[in-house]
Amino acid sequence: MTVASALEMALAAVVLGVATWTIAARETFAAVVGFVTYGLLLALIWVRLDAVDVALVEAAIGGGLGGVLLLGAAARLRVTETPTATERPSATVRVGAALLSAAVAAALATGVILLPDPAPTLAPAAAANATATGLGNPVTNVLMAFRAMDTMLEKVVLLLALVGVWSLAPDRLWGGHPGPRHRADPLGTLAFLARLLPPVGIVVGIYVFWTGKDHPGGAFQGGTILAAMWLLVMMAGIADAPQVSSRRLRIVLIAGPGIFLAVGLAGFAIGSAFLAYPVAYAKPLILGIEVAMTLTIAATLGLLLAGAPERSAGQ
Amino acid sequence: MPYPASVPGDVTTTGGFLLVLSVVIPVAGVLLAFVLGGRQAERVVLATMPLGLVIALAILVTLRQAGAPLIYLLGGWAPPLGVALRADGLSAVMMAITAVVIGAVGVFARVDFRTPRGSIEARAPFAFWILLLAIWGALNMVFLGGDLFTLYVALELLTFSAVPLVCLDGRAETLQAALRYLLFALLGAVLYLVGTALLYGSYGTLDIVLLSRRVHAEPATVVAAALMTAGLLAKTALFPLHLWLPPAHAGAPAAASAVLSGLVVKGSFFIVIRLWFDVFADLPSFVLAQLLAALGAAAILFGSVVALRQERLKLLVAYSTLAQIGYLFLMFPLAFDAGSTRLASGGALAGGLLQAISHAAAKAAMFMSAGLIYAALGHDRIVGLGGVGRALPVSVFAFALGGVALVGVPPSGAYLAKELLLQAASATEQWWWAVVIQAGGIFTSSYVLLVLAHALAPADASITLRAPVGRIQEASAAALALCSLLLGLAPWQAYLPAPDGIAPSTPALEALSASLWPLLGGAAVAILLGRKGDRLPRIPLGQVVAATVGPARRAALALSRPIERIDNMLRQWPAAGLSLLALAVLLGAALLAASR
Amino acid sequence: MIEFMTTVLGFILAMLALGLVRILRGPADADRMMAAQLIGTGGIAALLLLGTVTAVPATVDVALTLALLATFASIAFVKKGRANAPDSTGDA
Amino acid sequence: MSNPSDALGRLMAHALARAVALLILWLVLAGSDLADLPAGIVAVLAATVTSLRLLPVGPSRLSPVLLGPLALRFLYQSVAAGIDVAWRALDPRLPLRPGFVVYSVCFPLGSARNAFAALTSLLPGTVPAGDEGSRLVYHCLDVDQPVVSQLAAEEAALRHAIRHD
Amino acid sequence: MSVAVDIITIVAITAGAFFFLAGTVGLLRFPDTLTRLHALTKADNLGLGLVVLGLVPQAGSLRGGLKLLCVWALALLAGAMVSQLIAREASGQRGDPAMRHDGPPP
Amino acid sequence: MSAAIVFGLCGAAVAGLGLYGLIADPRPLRKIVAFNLLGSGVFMVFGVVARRGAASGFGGDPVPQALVITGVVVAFSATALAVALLLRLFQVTGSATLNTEAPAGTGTDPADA
Repeated sequence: MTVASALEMALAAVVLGVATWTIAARETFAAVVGFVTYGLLLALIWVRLDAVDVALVEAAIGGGLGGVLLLGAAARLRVTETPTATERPSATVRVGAALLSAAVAAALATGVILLPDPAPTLAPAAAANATATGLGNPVTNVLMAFRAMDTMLEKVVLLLALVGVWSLAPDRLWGGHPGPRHRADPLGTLAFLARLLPPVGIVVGIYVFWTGKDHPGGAFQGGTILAAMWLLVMMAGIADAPQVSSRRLRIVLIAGPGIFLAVGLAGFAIGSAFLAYPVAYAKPLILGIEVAMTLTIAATLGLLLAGAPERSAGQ
Repeated sequence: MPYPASVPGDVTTTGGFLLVLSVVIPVAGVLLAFVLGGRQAERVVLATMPLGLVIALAILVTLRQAGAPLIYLLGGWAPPLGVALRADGLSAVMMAITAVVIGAVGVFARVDFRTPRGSIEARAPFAFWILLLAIWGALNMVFLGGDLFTLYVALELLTFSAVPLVCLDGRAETLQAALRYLLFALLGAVLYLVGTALLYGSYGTLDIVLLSRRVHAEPATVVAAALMTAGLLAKTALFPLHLWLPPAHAGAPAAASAVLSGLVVKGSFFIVIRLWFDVFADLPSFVLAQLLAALGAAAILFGSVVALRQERLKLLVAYSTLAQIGYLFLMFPLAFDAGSTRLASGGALAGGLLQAISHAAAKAAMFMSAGLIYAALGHDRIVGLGGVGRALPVSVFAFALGGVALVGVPPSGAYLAKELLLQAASATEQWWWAVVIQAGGIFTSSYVLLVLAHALAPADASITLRAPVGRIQEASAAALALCSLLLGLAPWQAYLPAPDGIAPSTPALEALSASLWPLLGGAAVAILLGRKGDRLPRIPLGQVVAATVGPARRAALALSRPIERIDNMLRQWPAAGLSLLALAVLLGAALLAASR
Repeated sequence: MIEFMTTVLGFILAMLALGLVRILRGPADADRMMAAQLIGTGGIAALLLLGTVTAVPATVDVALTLALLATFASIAFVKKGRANAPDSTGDA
Repeated sequence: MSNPSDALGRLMAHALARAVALLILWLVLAGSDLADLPAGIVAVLAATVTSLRLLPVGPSRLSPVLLGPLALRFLYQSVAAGIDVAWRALDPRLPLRPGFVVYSVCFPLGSARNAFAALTSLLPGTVPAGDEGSRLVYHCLDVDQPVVSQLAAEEAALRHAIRHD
Repeated sequence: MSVAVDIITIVAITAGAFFFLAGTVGLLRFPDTLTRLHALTKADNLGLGLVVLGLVPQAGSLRGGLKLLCVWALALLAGAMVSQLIAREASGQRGDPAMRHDGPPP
Repeated sequence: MSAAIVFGLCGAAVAGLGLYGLIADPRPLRKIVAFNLLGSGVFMVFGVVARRGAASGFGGDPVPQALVITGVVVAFSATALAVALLLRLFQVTGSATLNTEAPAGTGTDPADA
């Protein structure tokens, strides 16, 4: 056994341990903390699997925004812990669930182990067609060119999730501000951090987006960082979440899929196909779409975490 | 096989652009409606509807002229690297019925989801119109997507647009129903996703046509098939994975219920068809087909009996959906071709799909009428429906028409579907499924008749309507019901595979009289099992019948009680979760055993 | 050098695993948060080492993202930790 | 302060200083390839504008000349702090005398004070754990250490580096 | 030259690992929340700093080295802020501090 | 054992844990967390598939990697929607249960709660 494979096993063991704790912990809050650390460690696995783009996503979502979302919910729902925990299913059910889950996991593991060797891959095809876009990052090529439809629909999924979250508002507060008004000492520590960090975060976020054309990174990763910065400013009470009725906000929220769609349709009209880019303009077009998508992702993620409208204007 | 074995190269065909438009136009509408908001959102959606209908029709026409599937390569990238959209006859007819139902629901919903005067924008209309359009776009993508991962994204799009519709009125029960729906649907989606991972790892593509050529029975493929199927069944709410369906479909606003029950569950059902008639066609599917149909039969039994025992009309209609979903799965064993040991596209498939289409229109009409009755009375207790027939004749008529179409009275689509399924049953010598098919018809007529008996009975006192009923709403419900009733007359041969032709074999009059038997049987079942008010509805000879059927009814009720109890148990979360996993394991074991 | 770094990486991983004990034991939520913070810092170090070992320079960007965002869970913790108090808007 | 053009000049100077710092950050991250520069300029502009909105130009600023020694000083302190806590943690006797110390700061509430708190959180054995009016409450690992005089020395060093215009 | 650089790397990274050890041991051994906080912030940041210091010569370019230092600086800033936030949270939960030593006014 | 197998087994095990939690824990928030675990286990399997497909100078097949990124975005949206639903349910009823037998809560007028 080499040092490297020992390391992999250790990493897998630690990750599995945290995952077990996340399921087994008695208190939800403790479980969620476990999940946050799980997200941090998962980034390591993705690097080890040579998928740095995914590692960036995992670091930004699993370790960052996902933690904020779940920790916040755990804190708010703490009073429901004891009553709901009493609905724990009987031992028979739990044993049955454990056995069946184990069976499914075992089947999955068998399937993975018995995957054919050499593995089929589209890496050569992706490499051969990379010239069509002029981008050096194969993952970006897949997301923005070869499977552009998935990426566009995924942005619509984000938008619909936001519509779903907003639709949970009470009727009379429609059009108001999402989430509670955060108040914090404007001269306190959190506010200080929220004044210092965002400029740095903006540079890093734009860098992560920009470098995604040739190196690991991209619109989603960069947008998540920007969203986190916005959220920090909101949580520190320095800026309020915008009203959901704001037209400007809504334009930002659809800019990504909108421009994607427009470019796609332009390819329809003048180019060869829907979502096809003329080779000469492929790179600037893709980057243009990604700029809009970064903004849209940042705004959407920030608002998804802020929640449903809870205050009417000015409250 | 719906797709021909040899795709003429991987090239965009003439008219392929229509496929893009049918997805892009609803999506663009969603974006535009989101930005404009308020009344403009409604206008955008309503303007999109005729456009979508025209495109759906254009696809039907082009497909017929071309005589081969329409293909569009997105971005010009051919699979496996790229993603293709493909429309065969199945996709085209599903898209057409979707356009029709969405259009009718849109007209219907204008009254309920109008932005109130004096406000620029209101919550429920804003969400409803956007989500309605999103459901449409997602469904079109499901019908056209040629790539399993694109289908995953489309399915999630469908779930995300359907869930908020459930709790649009914000009541606690509907919020709970929405959360249950969302979580169970997500569980199903993840199981589907893991299957795609294994398939990609095995074959290096997720394109349906390419996979259908490459797939063979290997352990990883079997695991993938079992997990994907189980996951999709959870999203389709096939018994016993139906815990989320009754509260979600009964609790949603009428217009939303119509879409959810009529269309949304068909999305995942359609992918099950794609999987087993194309992707996994080479896997040994005999046991699987029998198992799916057995679950379908159980769904018919449970759904119908529990429907009969409901106090509220919308819940009855929701449970009827459960039974009808079961009916859809009866086609699988009938499509099994013993010679090639695979599911063959033929009369059974055509029948199953036709049933899905008829149910889409009929069930949407029934939910719309139920919603109108609820709105007018302020309640929808079945025993309190007396006099509604007089007060709301068109609504009750629409309900009756939808019900009759569902039972399978000629010339309804359901009648044709039943004919095709029965033909397939006799051709494959599986008489037991013919029995189940007939029983399904009887059960369907039982709950339809139960409702009609109550609704047509005279009122105890003169009923006062809380609100006047919109003429246009009644008209759109009736139009949909009529559409379902006349579906049997449509030229299906061009789109659905049926070796012996699709026209019914028996003369019309004979068929009509034959279809009376289920109605009579249904009446008997309804009398035996239906919920009664303080007094019996005055059916002809009421007292005499009551005296004679008393003991029989007591016996039937004694039989129905365990069914209700089991249903209640299965609708608890852990039981449903266990059923899902057990089903996955069972499917996997059956496939593995057969492929040895 | 690669072996050495891999060994150190394993050692840091072991430290992180030990830190998990604090998540298990608590007792206060703050203790658990701190353990998560420890795993954040240790995870950054591990990532940097891993990036050097596997010669994937872009790993530094992952570490950068973690360093920027790993604090967010703790911020959410101090923000929402008081959400149950009558003044649910909290103050930190 | 009274002269508007003076104020504008100060604003510009601050903005420029911040922009330069952020540009250096960009160059470190993305490299100096000319093709990347447009994106860098956009990033730096956006970040500078945000920075000016979040942290308006105040009456004081850090002197770049004195910042170096300050940084070195705190670097040294944080190494000392790490060694201190490592020693305590690994000593079998666990030599701790934890407790709170209240320290009166002369920095007003705001950035300077926050910077002071942040820097002192890296000192050996102290973590700011609360405010009491003009005083900071520190939690200490060992209250027998000369915590207060140490804090006073740090405060003097920081005040030296912050120049009030 | 390269040997000297490698020695620097080995020494610095080993020292960094040592401080991670110390931080973890402190987190486990120290008696209460606030003392554990010290172990966490001080030892870990130093550990990370030393690991970064060890990796800088291996980075291959000035920019790579500076980028590593950026990571450390960010972690340091975040650690300093978060330790204060958690300390305030923890001491707030415990009510009045039990033991106080007032310093003289400056 | 290669990295692919180690992490493949790890992913399968994590998915199993997620399945168990999703079924057996009565608390909705825990179900949401378990769903996330389940999802990340599945993504890990995707990652293994990608890693096995390393070719043409790429450390992994970029197509499954891109699919994972899309999947993570979808899973995160789902989590956000589920959490929002759950919080709203709690706001309206004062409890957070999926158990239909439980009392439906205080039942304040939801549209104005």
